Parts: sequence; C-alpha cells; structure tokens
Amino acid sequence: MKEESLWYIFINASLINNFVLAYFLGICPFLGVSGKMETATKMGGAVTFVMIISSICAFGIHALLVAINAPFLQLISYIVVIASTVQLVEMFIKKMSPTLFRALGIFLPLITTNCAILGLALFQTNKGYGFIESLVYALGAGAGFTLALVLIAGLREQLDFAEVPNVVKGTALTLLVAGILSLSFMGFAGLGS
Amino acid sequence: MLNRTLNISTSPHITKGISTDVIMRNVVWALLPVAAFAVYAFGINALLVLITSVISCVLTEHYLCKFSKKESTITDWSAVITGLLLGLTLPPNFPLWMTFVGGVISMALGKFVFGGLGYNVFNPALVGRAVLQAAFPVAITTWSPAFLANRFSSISSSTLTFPFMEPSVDGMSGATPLAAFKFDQVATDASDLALGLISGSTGETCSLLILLGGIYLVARKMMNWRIPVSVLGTAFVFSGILYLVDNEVFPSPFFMLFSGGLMLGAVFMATDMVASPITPLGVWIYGGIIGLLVIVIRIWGGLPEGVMYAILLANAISPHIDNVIRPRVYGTSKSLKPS
Amino acid sequence: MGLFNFHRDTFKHGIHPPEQKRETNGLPIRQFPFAPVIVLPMVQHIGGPSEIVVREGQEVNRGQVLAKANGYVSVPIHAPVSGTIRKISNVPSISGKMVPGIYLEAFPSSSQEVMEGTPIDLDTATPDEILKGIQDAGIVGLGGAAFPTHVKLKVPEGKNCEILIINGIECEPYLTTDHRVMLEQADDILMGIKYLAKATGAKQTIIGIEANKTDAANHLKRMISDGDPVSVKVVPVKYPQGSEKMLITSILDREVPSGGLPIDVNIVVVNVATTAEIGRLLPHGRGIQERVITITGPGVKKKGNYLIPIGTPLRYVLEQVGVEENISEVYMGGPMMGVAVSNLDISIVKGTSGIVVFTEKEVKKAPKVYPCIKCGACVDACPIFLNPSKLGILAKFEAYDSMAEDYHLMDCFECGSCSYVCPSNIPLVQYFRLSKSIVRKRKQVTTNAK
Amino acid sequence: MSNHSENKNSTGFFESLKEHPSTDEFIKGLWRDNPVFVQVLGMCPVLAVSNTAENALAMGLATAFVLLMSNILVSSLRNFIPKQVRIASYILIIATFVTITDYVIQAISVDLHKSLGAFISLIVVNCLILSRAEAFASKNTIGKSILDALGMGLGFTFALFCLGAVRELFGNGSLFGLSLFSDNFQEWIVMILPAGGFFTLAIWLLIFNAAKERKLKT
Amino acid sequence: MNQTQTIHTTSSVSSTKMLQAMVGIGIMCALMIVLTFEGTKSRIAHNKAEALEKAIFKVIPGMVKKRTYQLNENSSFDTIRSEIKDASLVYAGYDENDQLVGMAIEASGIGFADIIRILYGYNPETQKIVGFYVLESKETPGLGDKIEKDENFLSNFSALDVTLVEDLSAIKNEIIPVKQGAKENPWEVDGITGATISSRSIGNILSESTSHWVPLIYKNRRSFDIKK
Ligand SMILES: Cc1cc2nc3c(=O)[nH]c(=O)nc-3n(C[C@H](O)[C@@H](O)[C@H](O)COP(=O)(O)O)c2cc1C
Ligand SMILES: Cc1cc2nc3c(=O)[nH]c(=O)nc-3n(C[C@H](O)[C@H](O)[C@H](O)COP(=O)(O)O)c2cc1C
Ligand SMILES: Cc1cc2nc3c(=O)[nH]c(=O)nc-3n(C[C@H](O)[C@H](O)[C@H](O)COP(=O)(O)O)c2cc1C
Ligand SMILES: Cc1cc2nc3c(=O)[nH]c(=O)nc-3n(C[C@H](O)[C@H](O)[C@H](O)CO)c2cc1C
Ligand code: SF4
Ligand code: SF4
Ligand code: SF4
Ligand code: SF4
Ligand code: FES
Repeated sequence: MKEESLWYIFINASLINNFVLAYFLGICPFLGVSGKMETATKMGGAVTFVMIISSICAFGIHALLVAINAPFLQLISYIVVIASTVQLVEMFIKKMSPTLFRALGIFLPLITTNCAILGLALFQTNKGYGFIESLVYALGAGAGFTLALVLIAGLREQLDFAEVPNVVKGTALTLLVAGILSLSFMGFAGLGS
Repeated sequence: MLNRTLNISTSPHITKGISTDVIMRNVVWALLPVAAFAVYAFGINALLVLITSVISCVLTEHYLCKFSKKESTITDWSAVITGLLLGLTLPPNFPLWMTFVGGVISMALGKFVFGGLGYNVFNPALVGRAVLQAAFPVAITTWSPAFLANRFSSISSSTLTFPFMEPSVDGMSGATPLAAFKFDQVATDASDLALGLISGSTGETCSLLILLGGIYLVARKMMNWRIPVSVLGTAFVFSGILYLVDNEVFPSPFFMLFSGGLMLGAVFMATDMVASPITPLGVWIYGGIIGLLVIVIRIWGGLPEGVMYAILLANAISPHIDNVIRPRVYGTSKSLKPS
Repeated sequence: MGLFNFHRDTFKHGIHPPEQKRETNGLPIRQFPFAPVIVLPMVQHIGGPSEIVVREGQEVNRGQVLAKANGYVSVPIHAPVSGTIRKISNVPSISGKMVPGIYLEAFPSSSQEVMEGTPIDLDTATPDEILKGIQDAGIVGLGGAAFPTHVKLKVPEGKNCEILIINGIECEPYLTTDHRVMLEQADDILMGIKYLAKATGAKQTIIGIEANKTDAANHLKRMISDGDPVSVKVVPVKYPQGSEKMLITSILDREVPSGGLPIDVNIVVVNVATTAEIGRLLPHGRGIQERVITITGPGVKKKGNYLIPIGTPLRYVLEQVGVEENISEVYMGGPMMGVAVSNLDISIVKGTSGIVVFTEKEVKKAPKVYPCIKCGACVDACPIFLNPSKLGILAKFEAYDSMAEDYHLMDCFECGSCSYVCPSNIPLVQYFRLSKSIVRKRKQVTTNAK
Repeated sequence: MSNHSENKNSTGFFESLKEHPSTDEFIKGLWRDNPVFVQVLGMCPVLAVSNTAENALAMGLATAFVLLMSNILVSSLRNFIPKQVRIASYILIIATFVTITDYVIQAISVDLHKSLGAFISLIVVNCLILSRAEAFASKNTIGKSILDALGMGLGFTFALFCLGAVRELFGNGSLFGLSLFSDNFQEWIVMILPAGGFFTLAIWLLIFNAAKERKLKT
Repeated sequence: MNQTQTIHTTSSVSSTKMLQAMVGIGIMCALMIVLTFEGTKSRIAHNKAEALEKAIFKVIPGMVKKRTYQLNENSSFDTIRSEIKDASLVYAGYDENDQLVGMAIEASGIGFADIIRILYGYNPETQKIVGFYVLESKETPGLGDKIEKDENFLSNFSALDVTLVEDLSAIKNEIIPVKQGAKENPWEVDGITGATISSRSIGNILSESTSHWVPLIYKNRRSFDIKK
C-alpha cells in the first residue's frame, strides 16, 4: 500500500483541503480577525504554532490511550491537555521572549479551544499519521490557515474602500469572498496525484 | 461677450480625452473578431451562447442598479465585456439557461456585491465561470468539435435544454487538446491550435485573432502590455524548461501557449485592470504568478486547464502585491513600509 | 518604467499634452496700452501683504513705491503708471476673496518716464546688498509661484549653493512668455545671471530649455561669452519638466528630498523671466512695473505676447485683445496649473504668466466621472511616483490620515498629470488639494493642542 | 427582556408570547437572537455539515442535546463551582456530553456517524455552548436554563436546517433524500461543495440584513 | 474565552474548594462516560462489524463466512481473531462448503479531492478481481462519486484480469486505466467521462495494490483453506 508522501500531506492540508476554505474549521477567528492584514498575519502565526503543539500532544495522548485501551477518554484528554500545554507554552514564551509574546500572546487564549486546533488533532488521529507525518500535517494546516486568512485580509482591506451595498456589508461580504476564494482553491485539486 | 457668466473648473483644464467608456467600447471591438470566428467555427450554438451571456449580464447590471436605486451603469459598456468574455469561455453548446445563470452570477456575485465597476476584487466573468464550473462540471466540459457540417443549420438539443434540466449529450463530443494531452498523451499540432482548428470553449480556439485584438488595444494604450507578456512569457519559459528536462513527459511550450484558455485569459482576462495590481513591477509579478500557476495546475494538478483558477488566485493576491510593491517616492530614500 | 530604462536627460513619468504654442511663439513682445484705472492688490506674492505708504488723492510717479515690504518675506509694490491714487480699499483677487488694494488712475497723456532708485553695482555690491536690491525691486518668482526671490536666494547657514539653474522650460501648453523673453531679453538674462551667481555664490549656471525652443537655446548659446560659467541644457519636451524638482533631476540627476528644497541638494532654481527682470532692474535700482504675458487660447482674437503693466484689470486686457462670442472659461496661467477666474474685475499680478481663454468647444460639459478602474495611467504619469489612484479612493472615503501617513500625500505638488490622464475623469488634484489643506489643518490643531 | 414589549400596536402572536418572560427565554433564541443568523456563533458545523437537510438536522439536534444537558448541569452546579475553575469545569462537562453523544450516534447508525465525521466531536469547542453556559446557565435557575437551551438549540437547529435544506434542494434536487423534481433535474453541485456553504450562509445573512434594514426604515 | 486569567488568578482562599469541585465534576463525568461507553460498546462493535462484513460481502460474491488474516514477516499469513486495525490485514471469504471464494483487500491512494480508500475482492482460483467497494472518498458528489455508483464503471470489476506470470513473481499485465469506451483487454479499467481523474485513481490504486498483494496471496493460497 502506497504511503502518502510528506509533500502530498503538506499540499493537501494547505491547498487542496484547506482547513478554512474546504473544511470550514476555524471560521470564528477567520471572520473575526481577517479585517486587518497585521492581525491576520499574527493570528496565522499563532494558529500554526498552536497546531504544531497540539499535533504533538495529540500524537502522545493517542499512543497512551491505545496503550491503556481507553478510547473513550480521547476527546476529553485532547481538549484538556492541549489547552493546558498551550497555556504552559504561553507562560514560557512570556518569560523567554516578551516580543514574541506581544506578537502572538493575545491570540493564544482565543484559539486554544478552537475547532481548527481540535479538528487537526482528531483528523491526524483518524488518518493514522505517524509522528513526522503529523507534524507536517500540522504545518500544512497552519500554513493553509494563514494563507487563507492573509488573502482574505488583503481583500477585505481593499473592500473597506469600496462602495459595497449596505445589505452586503459585514459578515456576508466576508463569506462571499471566502466562497469565491474557496472556488479558486479548487484549482489545486488533484495536485500531486 | 465679457458679460457672460464664466464657468469655473479646477485645473487641469485639459484632459487626454480617452474616457472609461471609450476604453470599454474598444475592448468590445477587439473582442468582436474573436467572437465572429467563434460563430464561424461553432455555428449557431455559439452565437446563441454569446448573445445570451451578453444579454444576461447587461440585464442583470441594469436591474441591480435599479434595485439599489442607482443610475443604470450599463452605458459604460463594461457589462458587455463581461458578457462577451463569459460567453467566450463557455463550451459552444452550453445550455442557454446555464449561460444565463452564469451571467447573473458574474454581475451579481462578481461585481455588484463589491460595489460595481472598479471595486470588484475578482474578475467578474471568471467568478461567473468558476461558479458554473463548480455547479455544472459535466456540462461545462462537454465540448463539440469545430467546423461541423451542419453547424449553421441545426441547434444542438443541449443548447436548448429546458431551464433547470440536465442537458442531454448529443453523442457528438470532442476532447480538447489539453484533455487529450493530459489523459491520453496525444499532442495536437501547434499550427492547428493557433488557427483554431480544434474543439474547446467558444473563444479559445483562434489564438491569432485574440493576439490581434490585444495588439490593437495595446497600440491604443488601452491595455497594459506587461500583463500578457509576463503571463505568456512565464508560461512559455517554465514549460520550456520542463520540456527541455524531459520532452517525453512534458508538452512543448508552444502547445502550452496556444492550447486551452491561456491566450484568451492572458490577453483579455488577466488584463482586467480592476482586479490586477497597479504598479508596473507589481504587474510583472502578477503576470508571473498566473503563468506559473497555469503550468503547475496543467501539469501536476488534477484538472486539464487552470487559467481561470490561476487568474482568480492572482486576483486575490493583487491587493498584497500593491501593498508590498510601492515605488520609491521621489525624494525619499525608501518607500514607506507597507502597513 | 519597465525593464529597460534609457532615460537620460529627463525625469521619469510625466505626460505629453498637446503643446499649442505655434500661434504665439513667433510673435514678438508688444507693449500693452495703459488701462484708465489700474487695480493693485497688496497680496501678489507669498508672504506678508505689502504695507501701503500712499494716501488717497496722492499723485504718484511711475516706479514710485506705493507699498513697502512688510517683513522679510514680503516685497514692495511700485506704481506701474504715473497717476492719482483714487481709492484705497479692498479689491477682488483671484482667490475670490477681497484683499486690501489700491485704485490708481493713470494720467492720460503722461510720458511715463520711469523713476530710478539706487543702482546696485554688480562689481562692488555684496551678496546681501544684491538680495536687498532684489527685494527693493519688488521681485517675486515670475514662474508662477510668486515667492519672494530674495528669500529663496538666501542660502541658509551651513548650506552651499553650487549650481544655479535658470528655468526656461515653460512646459505649460499654450504659454510662450519665457520663450519670447529668452529670444528678446538675452542680455538682461545674462546680466541677471551674474547678479544671481554673485548673490548665491554659485560656481556654475545652467539654463534649462525644452527641446521645442531650440531657437531660444541657440540664441542664448551665441550670446554667452566664452569663459562664462554659464551653459545651456536642452531637455526633452515633457510636462512638468518646468517644475524645479523635475528639472533638477533632468539636468543633474539629483533628487530634492521629500519635504526639502533645492538648496538641500546645493541648487537654486530661478525662472528666466525673473532673471531677466533682475538683470534689467537692478543696474538702475528700479522696481518691477510690468511683465510679459502670453494671451492666447481659442477664445482670443488677437493672440500674442504682451508687456502688460501689473494691475491692469483682466476685463480691460480681454477687451483690448478681443474675445470670441462663446467663451466659457478664462485661466490665469496655463491650462494645466492655471486657475479659472470667475470675475473679470481682478487684475494682472506679478505671478501671472499667461491668460488662456477657452470657448465652449474646449470645455467639455461636465465630463462623466466613473469610479476608478485602477488602470494605472495616473501611476504611470505621476512624476513623484505617488499612487494617485489609491490616494483618490482614500480621499473619496475621507481617510486623510492614511493618505498622509501611508501614501505620501504631502509630496504631491499638484501638477495635475494624474487628472490629465485619468479616463474616469476623477478630479484627483482637486481631491489632493482639499486633502492637503485638511491634513495641514489637523496638524495645526494637534500642534496647537500641545 | 421585557423591554421589547413596548412594541404596542402590533400585538401579533409572537409579541404576545414575548410578554411572558419565560416564553421569551425560549423565543429569543429561535429568531431575535438566533445564534447563527444574528450572533454568528458556531459557524463551523453550520457550514460543514449542512450539505444535506438530514445531516444538518442531526447535527443541530446533537448540538441542542449537548447544549441542553450542559446547561442543566452547569445551572444546577452553579453554586458549587468556584469562579476560578468554572470555564475548565464547563469544558469538562461539555466534553463529557459530546463523548456521550458521539457514542450514542455510533450506536444508532454508523452511516450517520460517518457523514457527520469529526464534527460531532467538534461540538466541544462550539462557541455557542460555552457562551450559553457562561453567559446564561451559570447565572440562572435550572428552569430558565432549560428554556434558554431549548430556544438556542432549536434556533441553531433551525438555522442549520435552513442551510441544509437549500443546499440539498439545489445541490441534489431532494429534501431528506426524497427527490422533489423530475429525473432530469440538473443538480447545482456547487451547492454541496464548500463554496456553496459560504454562499448559502451569506445569502441567508443578506436576507436577514435586508429584513432588518426594511424594519429600520418603516 | 478567558479561562487563562481565571486559572492564573487563583486566590488561595478556596483552593481546596476548587480541588473538590474539579475532582467532583471529574468523577461524575468519568462515570457518565464510562457508563455510556459500556452501554453502547457491544452495539457499536456490532454495527461496525456489520458494516465491514457488508463491504466484504459486496466484493466477494457468494461468500457466507469470513476469516481475517495478517501478513507476517516471512511473507505468509496467520489467522487472527481480534480485529485490530492494520494495513497488513486481508479477509478470506468462504461459501457454504467452506470453500475459499475470494480474498478481500483494502487499498488506498490519492484521488481528486483527498485520499480514496477502497476494498476489492480477488479470486485466486480464477486469478481475477471479482468485486469492488469504496470505503471512503471525498470525491465531488455527482461527479467523482460516480466511482461508487456508475454501473458501467462498476462492471469493470466483475472480472478484471490479474493473472500472474509463470514464475508467480509478478502480474502478467498490470491493471491500467483507459478512457471511457476504450477498454479492449481484460486487464483495463474503463474510465468515466467527467470523472476521469477519480476513475483513473481507482485504476492506479488497484494496479499498485494488486502487484503487491496478488503474488503473495496466490503463493500462499493453500494457507487460507479451512482444514476440515
Ligand atoms: C480564459 C479561460 C480560462 C479557463 N479556465 C479554465 C480553468 O481554470 N479550468 C478549466 O477546467 N477550464 C478552463 N477553461 C476552459 C478550458 O480551457 C477548457 O476549454 C479546457 O480545454 C479544459 O477542458 P477539459 O476540462 O474538458 O479538459 C478556461 C477557458 C478560458 C477561455
Ligand atoms: C508642475 C509645475 C510646473 C512648473 N513649470 C514651470 C515652468 O514651466 N517654468 C518655470 O519657470 N517654472 C515652473 N514651475 C515653477 C518651478 O518649480 C520653480 O518654482 C520656478 O522655476 C522657480 O523660479 P521662480 O521662483 O523664479 O519662479 C513649475 C512648478 C510646478 C509645480
Ligand atoms: C467542481 C468540480 C469538481 C470536480 N470533481 C471531480 C471529481 O470528483 N473527480 C474527477 O475525476 N474529476 C473532477 N473534476 C474534474 C473535471 O470534471 C475534469 O475536467 C474531468 O475529470 C476531466 O474528465 P473528461 O476528460 O472526461 O472531461 C471536477 C471538476 C470540477 C470543476
Ligand atoms: C483590457 C480589459 C480587459 C477586461 N477584462 C475583463 C474580464 O476579463 N472580465 C470582466 O468581467 N471584465 C473585463 N473588463 C471590463 C471591466 O474592467 C470589468 O467589467 C470590471 O472588472 C468591472 O468592474 C476588461 C476591461 C479591459 C479594459
Ligand atoms: S498632481 Fe500630485 S499626484 Fe497627481 S501627478 Fe502631480 S504630483 Fe502626482
Ligand atoms: S487614472 Fe483614474 S481610473 Fe486610472 S487608476 Fe488613476 S484614478 Fe483610477
Ligand atoms: S465550535 Fe468549531 S467545531 Fe464547533 S463550531 Fe465553532 S468552531 Fe467549530
Ligand atoms: S467562543 Fe470565544 S472565539 Fe468563539 S465566538 Fe465566543 S468568544 Fe469568540
Ligand atoms: S465555529 Fe468558531 S472557529 Fe469554528
């Protein structure tokens, strides 16, 4: 049986099955912070970062749960462990690099229990990825999330200065742009096959 | 004489005199030969598709303006361009009801929601086509061959499909050169491609006429020549390198250039200035991205053609290009950092 | 500008409006008759208004000082004609506002001898004496800005003027004033250069002339005596070549820093007509009373280059040259930067370089304004490399702060190239003028608050 | 909440219900404070599993169930849970009910579980549930919390159904798997694709916006 | 979502109370989960087994009974009883007379939208693929998902030739996908117009998987016999 190449895992998670545009994960932060380029970039960085952490956590927890044969604890332990690890890391960053903390810090509490993060953990477990594969998957998902966020932010900044009809303004416009972007990302389908 | 009330206006008091509606009208003139060849090659079906899409775009624009209590903007001719280009990217015997839906989507979703002319962040015609392609993928990849003997006498039954119904397949269908290459490794002769002796979308067959239209617009300074040059150049160079690496696997760069929608896309659709960057350097980058994406999607992607997706993706990137690429302002040591 | 850039003798971007100079560039300068009443506003220059030193009913001689400079950044005003001060009251000005001024009734058949003052001797005068002489002569920039020339010529401490550039470009369509001055007043120009060089300490002088005035260039070249550190540089025809920033770039490939002045790159730029005036007036200690003005445009019957007394009412000028039935707009200055006047009772001032009259045919009936289609024509035209498209959109949405902070609004010098090329007929320069004044006001408010 | 009763002349059915404070807890979630259309909460499942009416309804009911149970538990324990650990306990409680729901659905039908996928588990992080626990249940009596959960849960289900029905109708020509049109109906595949989710939700929001604007004008 | 602050601003006053609360809730939750898990366990296991069985029945016509085998290190097969999820499992199907009627093998590969997982049946007697079933795919509904429904496409797999070469080391003619209507040989997979990519993926997945498994299974075909 052919293994998926790491390259394909990355492309798949970032472009073909983009977490935001194809899986609808992380829509809340997506709608919330995609208005400004600067926050979008930072949020993207923070999400990628947390995804990597949660991917590592999930890998470890899953191995443990298989060992003690307690699959029913999966969801609870994922969410608890991921949330607390992110908090530990947050405190660690706060100590080690105040600049990095200032850049990403305010976003971390917002996303620890976000569905994109938990979704990543669940998907990688479902797909049965190994450690390296999980990491690449997390990296791809984070990159894809950031890409989608940053693209939308640029478009929204431009649309701040457009004569958008009143009824369309706001969330509806963002969703429409996201829809068109989602269609455009369909061009990547089948890449790597 | 000296007792007349004088007008006052602000300087400058003279202008170059080419106004937006003139530009748009000229784009229509430049597209007409392409459309005419399409009708010649595909017959009455193509004519109906083109007419339907233009009517649908213009009507939609008119009624949307009316609905939002604005003055109708159809006099600026841009809706006609959108309609023509949408029609030209559709298969010749595409059902008319779908064509009409495409026109409505182009104008409503591609243009109106963003605030109309000048504000759309994506190319409206391609938004329409992208939605059609995702909605009706089978109908939009059902091609009829060019130069059928009865093309002027009979209307295909799929063209006249009853609204909301599935078109029937007439039994006559041709594979496009790109699909033939991708799935069967059959390359089509480049000269046949250039002259349009192939099947494909209504407007993508005769590259020479498309180029002529482009040259006319460039000569009249109504189009940014850098865009087609960079798109086609990048696509040519990139596919040329691949071809040199392995000419068994990769098609020749000429085949790449003249097949599919690349020519029409590069000359008439990537050049829609509204959704492309504004600075010369930005435009080179934009064109380069389109060229690269087209080749990547065509060669490594699942779909045989990627011009539409490449242009839409580049449209999405262009605000960033404009944000990053800012010419150094006269008398400053560096341009302000992009915010 | 693309990949290949062979620009040598000129700046990048800019536009090529039709020149329209044929009809007047061959016509010699002619003296204009005196108007029965001359109206002299006290605000003819940038800086403090001149202070009136005469009273109503007083008889004055041509060349006599009527108003003295009010501070350093100000100049005196001289009587352009012998006559009687009829009234001292507010007079209309081009801005539409009423400003303090003098009504001077000319003596009907006066000889119009010109009064002489203290001559400034080129050989013995110190630079400061020359500057004082220039101020006393009432000279301001005749290139259009009307900034007191002596202020500009004063090289600030710690700076140094290497090169003097004489601006004979006249890139505005229709205008031929400087062209005729260069052909007919070469001696005055060369004399003026000597004064200027001495005043600024410049080692070298370059006269910049556009390629459509090669006759003037050749004439000046012939007139320059060997060994003089003066040269003539012919540069390509392009608007706004005449702007000092562009001219400095074209000739010397230097860039005036944003927010700075030519002296920051060791250069001073003076218009040819200003130079000629200095060369003519200083040796006699006279004051400026008249200037060369091109009166042209499709609405004018007797087009030409006229020597017109300052203060001549516009109505009188137009009556003398005759205008067509269907005139529509009258501009003080050229069609690119000139101001449309609404009131013919305003008068010719020192800064007036031309009068252009358009008929209904040239003035399009309110061209339809479309939204910006991001065609980039304005970006390709702006000689300062701004992004007028973005600035225009921001102005429309009143994002003035972003215009100034992110998009260099304050560097726009209102040349109008962007509006000229815009196919959507967006009044870009007008937007920018307004935005700049709002930004300035806001800045003032914040500094005041501090 | 009763400040809405100032709406005098139009005492329709809904208005008369609003007069009654406890019915208001229920009604508000259905329409006025609809979690999806008005508060824009919990968008992910709304978009992801609304490609058929059946999935949408199942997901909506599952969410409503978790919401109801966690509201009950949170509100009954509200005096027992210290402030500092309340969010952690809420998450624990919610996660428990989600796990339970997950197993129950698996026990009912493997196929349904397959088509809802990981989104059942993702109910844990649904903003809606946590925000109701925090904003309502922790401060109100069990009775009110139940009404609130029912209203919000049904409002959520209703919104999901609105999306799912439209998407299935266009995308598949059917409703709950029953074909509604003739055999030749052309499906609009885009509607079942992710982009269709974005578009459909946007259009519902447009409709809500337009209705609101209309109301403001009159 | 401000549990960060709340957790860190712990006041010393109530730390025992907090502990009590958390432990209490934890125990309660654990209890509920375990109860549900135990209560639904057999039902879920049954459901899953039924689903798998159904799939295997679909790909091995005529089977009534199955056994699971695992590939071991020395390239032969062991019977196993407990169902662990592993890539090295194959299922043997038998008819009423305990006669081997086919093997069911899982395979996966990259499709148009994501990974496609399939199950196919192989009959060592006839050396043919005898059945095919899609376990999981995200292909476009109405288009790519024709690989699950299209009659013409599915008929490819009633007798797809995978005969081995003489020395049993490899398949004589590897399976290849061709475009719709172009099938000429018994080892070709006829594609679907409009879903060329998905249908080709199936061909490729089969081709790859069969070249791995078919020689192995064929060589060991005797080890699947039920000893009477
Ligand atoms: C400007 C333009 C852009 C197009 N973009 C796409 C595209 O992105 N994807 C696509 O499948 N077809 C696109 N088409 C249509 C294709 O070129 C089509 O004719 C092509 O040959 C693919 O056909 P197939 O999908 O049957 O192989 C486009 C056509 C034009 C004129
Ligand atoms: C757009 C623009 C165009 C100008 N064109 C001319 C010109 O053609 N001739 C000229 O003498 N000055 C022109 N100027 C003014 C010059 O920049 C400069 O102020 C002048 O040459 C200085 O000389 P002055 O102070 O003696 O007038 C222009 C300025 C601007 C902003
Ligand atoms: C929205 C959309 C979804 C598609 N989904 C699939 C798919 O699931 N499987 C597939 O093989 N091709 C899919 N395609 C690809 C096109 O249908 C492609 O043109 C086709 O596979 C080429 O086959 P043909 O050569 O028979 O036309 C999709 C295309 C679009 C636009
Ligand atoms: C050179 C040129 C190319 C254009 N290409 C397109 C196009 O591809 N699609 C389209 O909808 N409109 C096109 N237009 C028309 C117009 O720019 C378009 O309707 C605007 O995007 C609407 O805001 C084009 C116009 C010009 C001048
Ligand atoms: S007016 Fe200002 S923005 Fe426009 S071209 Fe001139 S300098 Fe540039
Ligand atoms: S020239 Fe006018 S239409 Fe073109 S980009 Fe500039 S402002 Fe926009
Ligand atoms: S909570 Fe997520 S899974 Fe649930 S809807 Fe919100 S973001 Fe998603
Ligand atoms: S739960 Fe948190 S992230 Fe989600 S909507 Fe509420 S506040 Fe925002
Ligand atoms: S619903 Fe909130 S991020 Fe997904």
